[in-house]
Amino acid sequence: MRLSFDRSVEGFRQTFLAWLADNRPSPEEMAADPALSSGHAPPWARRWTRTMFDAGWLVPGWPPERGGRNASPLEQLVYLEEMARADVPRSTNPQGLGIIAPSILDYGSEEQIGSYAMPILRGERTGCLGMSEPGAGSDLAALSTRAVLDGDQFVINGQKVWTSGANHADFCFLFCRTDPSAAKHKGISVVLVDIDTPGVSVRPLPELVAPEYPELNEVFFTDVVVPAANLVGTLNDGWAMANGSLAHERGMVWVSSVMALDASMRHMLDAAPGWLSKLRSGERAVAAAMVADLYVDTQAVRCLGYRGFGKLMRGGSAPEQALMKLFSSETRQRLGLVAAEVEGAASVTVSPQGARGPFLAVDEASTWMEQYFRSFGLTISAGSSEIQRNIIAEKVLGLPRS
Amino acid sequence: MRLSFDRSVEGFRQTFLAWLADNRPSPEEMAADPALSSGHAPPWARRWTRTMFDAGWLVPGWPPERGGRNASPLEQLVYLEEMARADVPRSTNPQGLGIIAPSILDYGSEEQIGSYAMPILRGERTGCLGMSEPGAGSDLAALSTRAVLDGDQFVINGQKVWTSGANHADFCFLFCRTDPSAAKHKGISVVLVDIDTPGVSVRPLPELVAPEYPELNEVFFTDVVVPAANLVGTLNDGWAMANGSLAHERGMVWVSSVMALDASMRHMLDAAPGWLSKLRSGERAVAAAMVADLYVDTQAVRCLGYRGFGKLMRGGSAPEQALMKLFSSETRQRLGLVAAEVEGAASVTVSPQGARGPFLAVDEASTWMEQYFRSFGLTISAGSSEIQRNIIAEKVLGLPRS
Amino acid sequence: MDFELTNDQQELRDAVRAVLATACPPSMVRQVYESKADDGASRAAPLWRQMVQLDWPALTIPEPFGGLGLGYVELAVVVEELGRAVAPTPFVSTATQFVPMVRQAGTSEQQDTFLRPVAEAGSTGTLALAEDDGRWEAASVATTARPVGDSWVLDGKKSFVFDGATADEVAVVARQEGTSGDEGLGVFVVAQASLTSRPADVIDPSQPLAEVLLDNVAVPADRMLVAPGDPRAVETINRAIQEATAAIAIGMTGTCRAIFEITLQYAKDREQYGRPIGSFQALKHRLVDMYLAVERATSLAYFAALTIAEDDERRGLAVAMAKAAAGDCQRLVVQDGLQLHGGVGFTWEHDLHFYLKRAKSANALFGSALMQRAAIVSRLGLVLDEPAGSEAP
Amino acid sequence: MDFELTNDQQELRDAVRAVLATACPPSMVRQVYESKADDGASRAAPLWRQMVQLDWPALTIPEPFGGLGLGYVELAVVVEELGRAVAPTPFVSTATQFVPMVRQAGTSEQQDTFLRPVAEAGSTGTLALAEDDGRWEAASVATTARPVGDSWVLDGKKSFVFDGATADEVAVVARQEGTSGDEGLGVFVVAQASLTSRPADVIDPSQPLAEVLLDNVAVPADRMLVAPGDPRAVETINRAIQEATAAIAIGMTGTCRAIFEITLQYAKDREQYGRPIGSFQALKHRLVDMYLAVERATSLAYFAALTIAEDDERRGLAVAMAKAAAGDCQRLVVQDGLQLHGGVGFTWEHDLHFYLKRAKSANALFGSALMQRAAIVSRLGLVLDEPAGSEAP
Repeated sequence: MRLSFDRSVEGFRQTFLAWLADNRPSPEEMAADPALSSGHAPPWARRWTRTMFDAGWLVPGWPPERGGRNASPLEQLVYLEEMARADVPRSTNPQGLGIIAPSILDYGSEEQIGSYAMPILRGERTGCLGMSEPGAGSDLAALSTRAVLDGDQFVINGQKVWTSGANHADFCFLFCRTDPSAAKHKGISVVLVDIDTPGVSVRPLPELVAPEYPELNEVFFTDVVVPAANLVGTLNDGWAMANGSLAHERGMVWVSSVMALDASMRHMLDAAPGWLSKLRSGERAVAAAMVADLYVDTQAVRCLGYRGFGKLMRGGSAPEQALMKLFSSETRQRLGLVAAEVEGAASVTVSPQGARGPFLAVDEASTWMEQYFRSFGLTISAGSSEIQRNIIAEKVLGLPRS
Repeated sequence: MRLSFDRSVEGFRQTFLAWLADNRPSPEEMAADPALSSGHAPPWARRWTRTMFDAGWLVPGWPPERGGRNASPLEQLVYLEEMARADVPRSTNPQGLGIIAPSILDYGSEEQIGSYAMPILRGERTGCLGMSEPGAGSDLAALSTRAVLDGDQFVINGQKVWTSGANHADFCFLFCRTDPSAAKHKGISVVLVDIDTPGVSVRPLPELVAPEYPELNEVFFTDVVVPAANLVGTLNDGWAMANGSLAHERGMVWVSSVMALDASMRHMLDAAPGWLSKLRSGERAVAAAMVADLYVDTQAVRCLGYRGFGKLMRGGSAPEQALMKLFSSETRQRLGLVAAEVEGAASVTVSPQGARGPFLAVDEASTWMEQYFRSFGLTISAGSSEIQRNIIAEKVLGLPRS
Repeated sequence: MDFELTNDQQELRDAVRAVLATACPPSMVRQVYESKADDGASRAAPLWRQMVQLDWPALTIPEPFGGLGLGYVELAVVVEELGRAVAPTPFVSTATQFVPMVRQAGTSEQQDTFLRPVAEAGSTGTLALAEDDGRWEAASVATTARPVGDSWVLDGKKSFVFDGATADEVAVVARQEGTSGDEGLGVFVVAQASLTSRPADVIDPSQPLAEVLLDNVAVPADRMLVAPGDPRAVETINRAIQEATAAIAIGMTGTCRAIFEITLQYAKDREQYGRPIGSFQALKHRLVDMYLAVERATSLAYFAALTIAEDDERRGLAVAMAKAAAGDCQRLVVQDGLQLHGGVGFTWEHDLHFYLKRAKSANALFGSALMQRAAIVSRLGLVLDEPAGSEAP
Repeated sequence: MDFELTNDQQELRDAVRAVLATACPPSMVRQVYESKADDGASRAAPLWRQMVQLDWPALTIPEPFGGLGLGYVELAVVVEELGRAVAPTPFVSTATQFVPMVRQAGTSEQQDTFLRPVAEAGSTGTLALAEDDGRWEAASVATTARPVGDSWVLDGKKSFVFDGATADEVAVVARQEGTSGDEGLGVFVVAQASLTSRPADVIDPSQPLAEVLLDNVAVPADRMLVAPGDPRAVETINRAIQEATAAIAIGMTGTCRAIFEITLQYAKDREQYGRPIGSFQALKHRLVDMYLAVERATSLAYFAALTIAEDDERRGLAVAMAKAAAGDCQRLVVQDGLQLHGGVGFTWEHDLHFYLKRAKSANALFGSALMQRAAIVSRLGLVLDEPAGSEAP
C-alpha cells in the first residue's frame, strides 16, 4: 500500500499539466457557448477534442495510432484527475468518446471506424446510444425495435426512450432485434443510424428541472432504411457488445464520478460558511455535521475507487467497482439534498432561465435543489440503484436469486 | 377531534387514582422481590393482582362477574395510562392476563375457566404461551409438536422455543398439531399442560445481556400425558384461536407499548442533561437533536395510537394499529441506541450483576446499551419487523404478494 | 379525547376533496407551472373564486365579522386537502397567515375592516415576516417602524412572502428603531398599492413567493395591529406564527400523502420482468416506510392542530414537532417516490414533480426540519448554553 | 499510489488469520466471557504468548530496540484480523497505544528500556489518557504532575484504560498543576506495581478496561517521556492518540466485517417459508447496504493507516474520518446483523453477541462517531464560533 505516486508518474503529471495550461480552452470561451446536451459539441469543444487527439492526450491509454500514448493505468488515473481538477471536459459527447468509439474500434469494420469512430475522436461527429425502450425499462433483453435485413439494407421500426443527447447527436449506436425467433438476448444486433436518415424522429423529454435544456429523448424509427454495412460486428451478437459497451462505460465512469463528486463537495464547502452563518449555534452544529458526513462519504468513495483500481491493476476482480456506481450516485444525490437543506429558505429559488455552466448548459449553473432533482438521473439510469443492489447481492455476495 | 377528556372520564380517572394511592404496592416492596421472568409472580404481585381483581380494577373493561366494571374504552385507556404512569404492573405475567385468561374465557370449558383462567386473574397461577418452534420460526402453521388423542388423554411430543416465562410459569397454553394429515393450518389445537407434568422439561435460554435472568426458554415434551379435557375449544380449531390470541395481545399491547416508550423517554430526558454536559458545544447540539428526534417519535407513536383508537371506537378498521407494533418497537430500539451513543464512554459499563428493577429483575435496572440489545426482543418476536412490513404492504396497502 | 374527525369534519373533507378533484386537477396545476408568473395567478383565480363562494376563506373568521367561526381543526382539514392537490391558491397566505394575525392582534374594528372583505368578497392577505436570512421569527426582524405624527413609517425588505406580489393586504412585522430581539416589535397592515413587490423565481410556481420592499411606507394608525413596544407583542406574533407554521406542516402532509398514493398506485400498475414492481419485497418495505412516515407526520400535524384549537400549553412544541415531522416525511417520500417512479417521474411531462417541489419548498419555508428540531431541543430544556433572547416562536 | 496490500502484507494477513483461526476461535472468546475477570486474563494468556513468539508485538518497534521496524499498514493488517476474531489480547493496548507513545516521545534510552521488553519478552503496556468524562484528548486531562526533587509526583484518576489492570507499564498523560488546555502537558511511564487499578465491569469482557488511580505516585525522571511544559508535548501526544484511535477504527472494521460475514452466511443457510432467507429481496438489499458500510469503513481505515505510515498532513482528518466511518458502520451492521439473525442471535449461547459488543464498545471508546464528526467539522473549518483551545487530536 502506498499513498504517494512514484516519480515517473509525477513526471507524467507535470508534462500533462504544462501541455494543458498551454492548450486548454478558457473558462470564458466554454461558458460563452456551452454544450446543450451530451450529443452537442459547440465549436470550441470540437476544436479542443481535436487538439487533444492530435497531441495524444484524448485517450492517453491507447496506442499512438489511435490517438494515445500508451499511458499506464496509474498515468491514466492522474490524467483523468487533473482534467477534472482543471474543470475541462475531454469531450462534450462522453458516451461517444467513452462507449461508442471504443465499441466500434473493437467490433466495427474499417469503414465504420473511418466514418464513425475516428470522427468522434477528432471532434467531428457526436453519437448517442439507443438502448432503453418503453416497456423494457432497464431490461435490454426485452427490447423490441426491429431491424429487418432486406437484401443489402436494414429496415428499422420501433422506439427508443431516455436516449441521451439524441436531440443533437449526428448518429445513433442502435441496439435492435434482428432475430425475433431467437431467445430474448440472442437476437440482438447493433446498427449505426445517422439521425438525419428519413424516418428517424427525435422528441426531447424535458426533465423535471431546467426543462429548457432537454437531455433525454424519445427516438422513433419508422421504416428507416440503412445499409447492411452499418451492422456493427456480427449479426445477432449485440448482447455481447452491450456488455462490452457497459464495461467500457464502467471502466471510464468511476474516476469521473469520483471527480464530479469531489467538485460538488468543493463547491459545497465553499458555500457552507455562508449558509452556516445564517443559522443559530444549535442548528449550525447539526448542519455542519451533515456537511461533514458528506465529506466523509466523498473521501470514502474516492478511497473505494482507489482500492478497486489497485485490485484491477493486479488483474484481480474488483467487487468494489460494482459498488462504485451505487455509492457514488447515492452520495451525489445526498450531497444535493443536504446542501439544499442547509441552504435553507434560499434553496427554493430557481436558477435564472437560461443560466449556463462553464461547459454544460446545466449542472454547474443549477441550484442545489435542482442538482438534487437532477441527481436522480444518476440513480435511475444505466441500472437503477435497486438493480445495482440486486446485482451486488447475487454476483458479489452470492445470495440466491429470489 | 378533541384533545381533552370529558368530565365523566376525568371523574373515572380520579376515582381510580384515589383507589390506587390507597392500595398500590410500594416501590420498595416491589424492588425487594422483583419478578424474575414473565412467568414469575412474587408474593407481593400475587397479592396485588388479587387486590385489583377483587376491587374490579384488574380488567375494568370486563363485566363485574369477571372482575371488571364495564368501563368504556376511553376509561380503559385512562386506566392503562395511569397504571403505567404510576409505575405499577397489573400483573407480572402479562401473557397470562392479556392472552391466556381471555382466550380460555372465550373458548374454554367451565372447568378450564375455574382451574386456569380465574386463578390467573386472582394472581394464583401463571401461564406461558407455547407457540414458536425450532425450524418453524414465526410460521405457526408449520409447527410440528404432536398431541395424539389416545382414549381420554393426549400424548404430547415435541419442542417449543422462545417460550417466555416457561421457567417460572405454572402451566402452558400449548399449540400443537392434532391432525398431521390436514392442511398445515387446519390440524392445530390448543391443550393446557401443567409445567410439572412428567415429561415436560424446560431449558432456559439466557439472552445476550443479563444472562443471569433468563426470560426465554426451550420447552421439551416427551410422552407427556394430559387429560383430553385439557383441550381448549374444538379439536383442530387452534388456528382461529391463535388469531384470537394475537388479537387479544394487539388490543392490549398498543397502550402498554406507548406507555413503556413514554417511560423510557422520561428516563432519557432525565439523564440527558448529564450526558450533554460532558460534550463540547458542537457535539452537544447534534446529540440533543438526536434526543429531540426520539421525543418526536415518541409523541408520534402516542398520537398514532390515539388515532387508531379513535377509529376503533367508531367500529372502523384501523390500519394504524398494524403500524403500531412496527413503529413503537423500532422507536424503542432507536431510543436505546441513541441513549447509549449520547451517554458516550460510560455506556460500555454493564449494570452490576444482580441489579434489579422495581418490578422486573431486568429492564429498568439495565444500562442503555443493555436496553438496546434487549429491545431486539420487541422487533424479532410476535412477528418480526420484516413480517410486519410484509403484512402492512399486503393487507393495508394492497400490494400484490411476491 | 378523540383523535378522529367528527362526522361534520369528515363531511367537510369529502366536500373539499370533491371540489378540488374537478376544480384543481393536475392539468390545472400544470397550466400554472407553464405560465408566466402574472399569468399563473390569473389561471389560479377561478379556483379562488370558487373557494370564496364555498366560504372556505371565511372558515376561521369569527361570525361577527362575516365568518363561520369554526376552529383550527376544520382549517386543517381544508389545508391538508389543498396540499394533497398542490392547489395554486392564496388560501394558505390569506386564511392561515393573514387572518390569524389579524384575529390575534386586531381590535374589533380592525377585524371587521380586514377580515370581513376576506370572508365576504374573497379579498386576500398575507404575512410579511421573514427577511433575507429566511427566519420566520419575530426576533430576527430588522424592518423598522418609525412614528411620524399619528402614523408610522416602515422601512425594510421582506423575503419569501407567500403571494406577496398579489395579496390585497400585507401584515408586516416591524420593530422600533434601535430595538432588537423580542423588544419593540409591532404589526401593521399595508395595502398592496402602498408597497413594492417583486415576484421571486421559485421552484414551486404553484405557491408564488415575493420580496416586499417597504421604502418609507407611511401607515395610518388604524392599520397598526400591534403597537411597537406592546409587552404582549411577541406572544401575539408567536401565536400567529404558530398557526401559520402548523398550516404549512399540515399542507405538507397532504402533499406527502399524495406522493405516497401516486407512488403506491404506480407500484401496482407498472410491470417489470413480467410482474408489478410493487410485488418486489424491497419496494414493498420502502412503501411501508413511506406510509409510516406519512402517518407519523399526519398524527403530529393533527396533534398540533388540536393544541391550537384548544389553546393547549403544548402548542409551541406541538407545532415544531409537526413541522419537523413533515420535513422528515417529505425527505423520505420525495426521495423514494421519485426513485421508485424511475425515468417517468424524472420528466417534466409527468405530474409527479409538482408534488415533489411543493413538498421540498414547504420544508424550507417557515423553518425547516433542521430548525424545528433545534427549537424542540430548546423547548425540551436540552440547551445548556443557548444565548438569551432566542426563544423559538 | 496503491491502495491494495503488497504481497508481503497479504502474506502477513493470511498468516495472522491462520493463527487466529486455531488459537482464537469463538469458543476461546466464550471462555473469557464466561470467566471471572482475573481468570479471563489468564485464559487469554496463551494467545498472547503465541503472538509474542510470532513477533507481532515487535512489528512497529524500531529495529535498534529489538523490533521489526515495520510500518503502520502492517500493524493495521494485524489489528484488523484481531478485530475480526474479537481476540482477547493486550495487543491493542500494547502495540497501538503504549508503543506509539514511547516511540513518539521517548529518548533512545527510554525506547530501549520500555520497547525492548515488549519486542523480546512480551511485556505489556497501555495508555492512560481519558478520565471520568470519557474524552481521549490531551486538553481534557486533569491528572496532575508535580516536580519533587528529581522526580515527579502524579495525582489523579484515569478511566477506560485498556488492560489497565494487567499492563506491565502504563503511559500516563498528566499536566502541571495550575495549567489547562494544551499547556503544561507531560507523559510518564508508571509501572503497574506503583499504581492502583480497578477493573471495570464492561459489556465486552474480551477487551478489559480499568480505572487507574494515581494517588501521590512518585515517578523518577527517567520515566518521564515528555516533560510538562515541553512546547512539542501536544503535538507528540496527539500523534500517539491518532495512532491509537486509528487502530480502534481498524479493529472495528474487522469486527464489523465478521458480523457482516456471519450474517451473510446465516442468510444463505437459514430457510424460512421453504427458501433461504437470503433470497428475500428486502434482506438482500440490507445485506448490500451492510457490505457497503463495511467497505466504506475499511477504505477509510486504510486511508488513515496510510496517512500515518507516510506521515501525510491529512492524518488527523483521516483518523477522525476512519473512526467516524467505523462508528457509522457498527451502527448499521450491529442493528441489521442482530435483527436478521432473529431469535438465535438474541441468545447468550450464540457467538454473535461477542462481535456486537466489541463493535458497540469500540465505538464509545477513543471518541465516538458523534465526537469524531464534530472533530471533522472543526478540521474542515466549518466551526464559526468554537471556543479556543479545543482543537481535536
